[in-house]
Amino acid sequence: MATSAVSRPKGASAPGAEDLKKYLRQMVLIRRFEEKAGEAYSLGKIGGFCHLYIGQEAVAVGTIAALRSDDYLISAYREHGQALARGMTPRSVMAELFGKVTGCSRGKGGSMHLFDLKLGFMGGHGIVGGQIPLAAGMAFACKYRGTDQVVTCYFGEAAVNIGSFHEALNMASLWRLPAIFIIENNGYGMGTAVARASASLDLSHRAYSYEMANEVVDGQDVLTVRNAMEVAVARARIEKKPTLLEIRTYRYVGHSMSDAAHGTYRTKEEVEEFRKRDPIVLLRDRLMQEGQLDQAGYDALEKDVIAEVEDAIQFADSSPDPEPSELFTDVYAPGA
Amino acid sequence: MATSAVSRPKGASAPGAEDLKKYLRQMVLIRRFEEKAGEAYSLGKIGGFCHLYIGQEAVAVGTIAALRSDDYLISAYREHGQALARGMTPRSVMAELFGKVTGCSRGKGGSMHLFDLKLGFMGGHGIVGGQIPLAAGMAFACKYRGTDQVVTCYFGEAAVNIGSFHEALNMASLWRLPAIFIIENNGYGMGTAVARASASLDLSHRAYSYEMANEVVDGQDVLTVRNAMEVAVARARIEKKPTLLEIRTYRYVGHSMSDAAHGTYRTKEEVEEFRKRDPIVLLRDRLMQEGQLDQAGYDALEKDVIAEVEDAIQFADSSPDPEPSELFTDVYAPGA
Amino acid sequence: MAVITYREALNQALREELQRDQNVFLMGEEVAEYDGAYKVSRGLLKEFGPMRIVDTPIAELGFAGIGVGAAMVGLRPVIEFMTWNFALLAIDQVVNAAAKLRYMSGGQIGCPIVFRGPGGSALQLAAQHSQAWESWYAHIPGLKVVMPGTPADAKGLLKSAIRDDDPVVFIEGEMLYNAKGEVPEQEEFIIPLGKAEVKRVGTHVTMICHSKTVNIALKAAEQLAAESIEAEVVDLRTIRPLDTETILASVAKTNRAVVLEEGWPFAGVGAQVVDLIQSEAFDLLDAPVLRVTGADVPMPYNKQLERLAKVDAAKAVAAAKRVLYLA
Amino acid sequence: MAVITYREALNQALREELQRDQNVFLMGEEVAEYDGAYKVSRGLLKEFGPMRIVDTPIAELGFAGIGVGAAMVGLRPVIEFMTWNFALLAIDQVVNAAAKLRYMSGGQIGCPIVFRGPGGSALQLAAQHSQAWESWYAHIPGLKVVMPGTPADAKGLLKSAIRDDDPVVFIEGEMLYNAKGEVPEQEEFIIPLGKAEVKRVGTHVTMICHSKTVNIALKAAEQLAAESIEAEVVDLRTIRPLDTETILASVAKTNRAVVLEEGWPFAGVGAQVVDLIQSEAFDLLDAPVLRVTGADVPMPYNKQLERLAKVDAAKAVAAAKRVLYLA
Ligand SMILES: Cc1ncc(C[n+]2csc(CCOP(=O)(O)OP(=O)(O)O)c2C)c(N)n1
Ligand SMILES: Cc1ncc(C[n+]2csc(CCOP(=O)(O)OP(=O)(O)O)c2C)c(N)n1
Ligand SMILES: [Mg+2]
Ligand SMILES: [Mg+2]
Repeated sequence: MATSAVSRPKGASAPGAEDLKKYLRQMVLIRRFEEKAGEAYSLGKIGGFCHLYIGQEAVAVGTIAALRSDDYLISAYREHGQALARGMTPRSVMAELFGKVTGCSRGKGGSMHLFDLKLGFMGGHGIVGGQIPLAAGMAFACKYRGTDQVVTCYFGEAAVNIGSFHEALNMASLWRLPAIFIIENNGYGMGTAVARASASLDLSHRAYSYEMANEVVDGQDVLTVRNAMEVAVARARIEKKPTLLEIRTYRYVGHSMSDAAHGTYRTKEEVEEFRKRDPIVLLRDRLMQEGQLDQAGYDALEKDVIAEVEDAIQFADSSPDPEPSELFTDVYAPGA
Repeated sequence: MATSAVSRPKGASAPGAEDLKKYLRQMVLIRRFEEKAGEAYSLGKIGGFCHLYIGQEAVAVGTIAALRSDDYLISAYREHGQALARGMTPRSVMAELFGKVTGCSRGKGGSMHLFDLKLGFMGGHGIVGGQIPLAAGMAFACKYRGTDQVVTCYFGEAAVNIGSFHEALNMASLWRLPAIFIIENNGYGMGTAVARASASLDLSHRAYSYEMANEVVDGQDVLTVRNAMEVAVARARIEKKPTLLEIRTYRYVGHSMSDAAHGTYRTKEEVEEFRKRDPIVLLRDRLMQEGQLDQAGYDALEKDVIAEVEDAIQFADSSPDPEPSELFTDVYAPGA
Repeated sequence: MAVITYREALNQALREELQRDQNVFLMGEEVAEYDGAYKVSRGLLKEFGPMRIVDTPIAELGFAGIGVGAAMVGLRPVIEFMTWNFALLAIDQVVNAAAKLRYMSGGQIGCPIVFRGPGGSALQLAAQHSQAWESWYAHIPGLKVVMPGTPADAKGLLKSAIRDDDPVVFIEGEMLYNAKGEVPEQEEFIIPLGKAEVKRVGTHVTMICHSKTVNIALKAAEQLAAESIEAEVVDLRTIRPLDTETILASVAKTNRAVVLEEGWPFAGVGAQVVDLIQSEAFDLLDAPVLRVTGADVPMPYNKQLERLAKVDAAKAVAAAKRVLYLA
Repeated sequence: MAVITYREALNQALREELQRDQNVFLMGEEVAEYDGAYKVSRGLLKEFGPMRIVDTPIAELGFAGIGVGAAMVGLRPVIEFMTWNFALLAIDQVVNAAAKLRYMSGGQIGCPIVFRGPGGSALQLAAQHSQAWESWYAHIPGLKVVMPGTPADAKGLLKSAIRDDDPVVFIEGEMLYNAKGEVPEQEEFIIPLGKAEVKRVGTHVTMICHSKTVNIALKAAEQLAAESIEAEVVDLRTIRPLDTETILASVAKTNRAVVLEEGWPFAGVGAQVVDLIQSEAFDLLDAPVLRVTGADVPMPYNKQLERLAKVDAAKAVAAAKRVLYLA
């Protein structure tokens, strides 16, 4: 299997300036949303585990830009970014983080378990690797029904060492399931650098064990991500073949709210170094250089985003908890 | 990682005629033993699941010929051949199949759970893939203690699709554990041909995911097997690196006693075709051609083996069952 | 009524539900070309083709998860575990995905899936292949656990399980596959989940059982009847949700109970039944409730030891006599 | 006696056993360079080096099996699960290998291994991360199950577990890591497995508890004492083997019992304790034994709902009053 070169599939239109601005806004929204979520966590408004997406915005935005509205997505516990990029409102996501009944999962799921069936956003899963077979199963359903939907599955690079990755990718390739498996390689699984967990650093090459197409993608450039994803989506939708994408990115913040951004397993300098290729700055500068955006335009965009996030916080804060009786609902189907 | 060419490690001596005759005798012993075990099963002397090794003899004999007496071995449920090749007596193995207290596991393990700690034969395991992490763990112990023992782990080709294979091989390579992982590729996992279960037919190539040395070996020629194994053993013992060997062989009989040799998932012709490269015949003919053995010598060898197997049957049949009180022993350590 | 085997009853249930609903498919090791390791799916590949009767690699965690994923988007998978022993490898997907999706998603995502296959011990399969897992699955909110003991129950309950909108753990008895019994022939023969059945009426002692222990209880009841002791045999059929009403009604009549199960004693299904009876019917009990379980050991291979380890009618009779203070 | 935290007590136990026996090593995710996800292994990498304090990839099935393999040839691994929820992926190695090797090998192969990590729920970790697994492991012959509720028990029991020649499932309380208590300072402070402890003496009702529910029971006992009800608090400490003597001796005195546990009700540890008491002490009981358990639902994320789902002193007090027919 050769790694396919990134070339735009026939019929796919190159993103225009408006698209790019949309991506920029989405990335800024995720960034500001996550910053606010971090604050709310410190204030005790959000509890449990909370894993922020700061630094990885281009992965969610770039990949989702290549999807259709009837496609399915599934992710791990670090999924706020993908949820927002998919179009879930900041209100419904923030309210979920606050545990409110207005949240996307009625306050019963929390940060790690965001769901929105209408948008095909199939969760937020907390067991490392657990969502990979689920993704293959949804892709199986697409094939079974003969639709041309595709399934996108996100997981961290540390998940490539767990059995479910192996089992699911083998079956996905064997059965030609329309799935795109995305390794979000942010360099670390908690405090463990890739090289301390994976016998081979070429994570995308694991696809060869399953004769699956694969590619390494620069995850800080949203357009590169989108391009690579378009190829993978076309392969799934038209050729009915899965792809493994290793998208290289970086998380600026700690693993979760209880983990420091640096100090234990990585240096401040390393984080600073990666921040130089910030996905938002890269796209903003590009748009500015191309004359598609000026400082005022960017400021307006940011202001708008901040207002939207602020509104989400207000909404979440003022929403009610679920009724006590909800403790016992949704264990089984209604009427069961 | 390049696949290493088969070359004899420095210091290893080429097997002489006496060695070859020993291998021949071991293979014949396994063959006759298994035939008798099959008979005893039909007579109701053996119960449960019973998986015969007929056709695969050269794998056990060739690999074990390259090992030292203080090395460890571990296998799946199709392990009679390896147990005998390792030097467990036909008496202790047959008595175990008969469920007798004189059996290697005191009649409590049966066909799938042969153990002999003194010979480093660490079982017979019934959950597909389960023994692979155990092997890595024993290799970890060898490394931990700083010995130069190595661990050999046998499993069927169908086990390469299960998570424990993936997890164990990654760690074995990452930590440079002295283990040799042996895929006994006999073409089928129960009724499933390799191509219906594995997305890639190059099973040895799965090692690349872990940057592990690997090789495909003709499993019907005991010398080829021994040569490949010697390289792998040296790599483990001296270089402290694991190897994945895919040894291609064939099982002549059904998966277990309840499965027909052919008819459902393979044809009689296919079985006949594979029988043409019988490991025993190959070695016997070679020894005869080289003038190391004549028909009379072979007949004597066979007679001797048959007597030994007959003795094992008598021994097993006349041995007592474990005492009823043994039901409750060995659940915990004595005195616990 | 036709007399068919438990295996045929399961096969009929699968065939009828596959015919009735395009969303139903069967997936597992050797279910298609091999007709099933225990031949439960005989003929189904031929009738429904390889998209609906799907052979898998040996990858329990993976294909269980694939089933759950398919169920999340509305298919109705039937996932066969060759035996429930191997499902230990897949248990994370059963417990952490299937059983929790509806709750975690605030009711959005259902999981209409059936996991099925043989459980418990057969003959001389030794420690790793002779285990009864019902108490584990019944511990988990979000799952239903069904264990038929007769061909009719096997058919009617499997049809219900496939139509159910929640994940169902359906544990068959490997030693029951050849058991014969009458099964109603009408197409819509359905037995609702969550309903126990009184398999024999009696007045002196209640014997509570499920799956393989149903026949053992009936045999014990016969032996007891020879001594003029009338045992009532309550077959739970569904372990979760437990039919507390039927159990308590029987105990209210007999004032004594014995609980049988194939599995190990500690925190088994029987412990829960005992808890139920003593907490809800304490004042009605004339004797402690006794349990008859498998021995608290890994299963030995040796035939004699295995026999000692298993529940049998003699042990059930002895327990019944003890609660009647006759021994 | 020093006052230290439960976390420090575990750390001391690990350090001392690592010092005492070269065969002991610690393996798990983030145990070395990160000092443990919950900092239980703080400083151990520095003291013992990377061969004995081993960080693993995320591969529970694999590294649990590696631990078992190392134990088969005589090492004494301590395998840390970051939480017991993730151990579901490894449960095949715990149940089908560790628990059965000695039996299947006819006594040849021992498995002196400790599997440890936090179990149960913490705060708002939602359904997949808030589960109590003790009844599952205690169901399995071949395993021992230990659940300390105080720093002293944590230290003394972990040392015993590491020295034990059989596989031990050692479940810590995530919410207990910061709990402080007196711990004897002598080097050889050891608490034998299989011994419950009366944590408070009383005469009116026995409250049986373990791990996190110990503090809840003690708090409830205090509240009851204010109403002149003297509850005896029995901390099981080891779930398997169960200290039946201590339980029965207490019930013989009080004639009434309440059993607390964090987990789900169906076939929980409490069901087994109820079974024990009613079968062995039926005639001594003045009331049914009642259970106080976690709600029978996946754990919700919302804080208020979570609070409702959990066991607390008020629920324990109410149950005690019910068995005293005071409510
Ligand atoms: C099976 C399992 N083991 C351990 C954990 C605890 N854990 C949560 S996140 C994590 C690290 C995952 O790293 P990676 O896959 O790279 O994703 P990232 O957090 O970097 O997005 C670990 C060990 C878990 N949730 N599931
Ligand atoms: C985890 C697991 N799943 C299923 C089985 C049932 N089973 C026993 S052997 C076998 C086929 C294994 O084939 P392979 O690995 O090629 O070994 P072979 O029998 O050919 O030696 C299966 C599916 C099992 N023992 N364990
Ligand atoms: Mg990562
Ligand atoms: Mg095979």
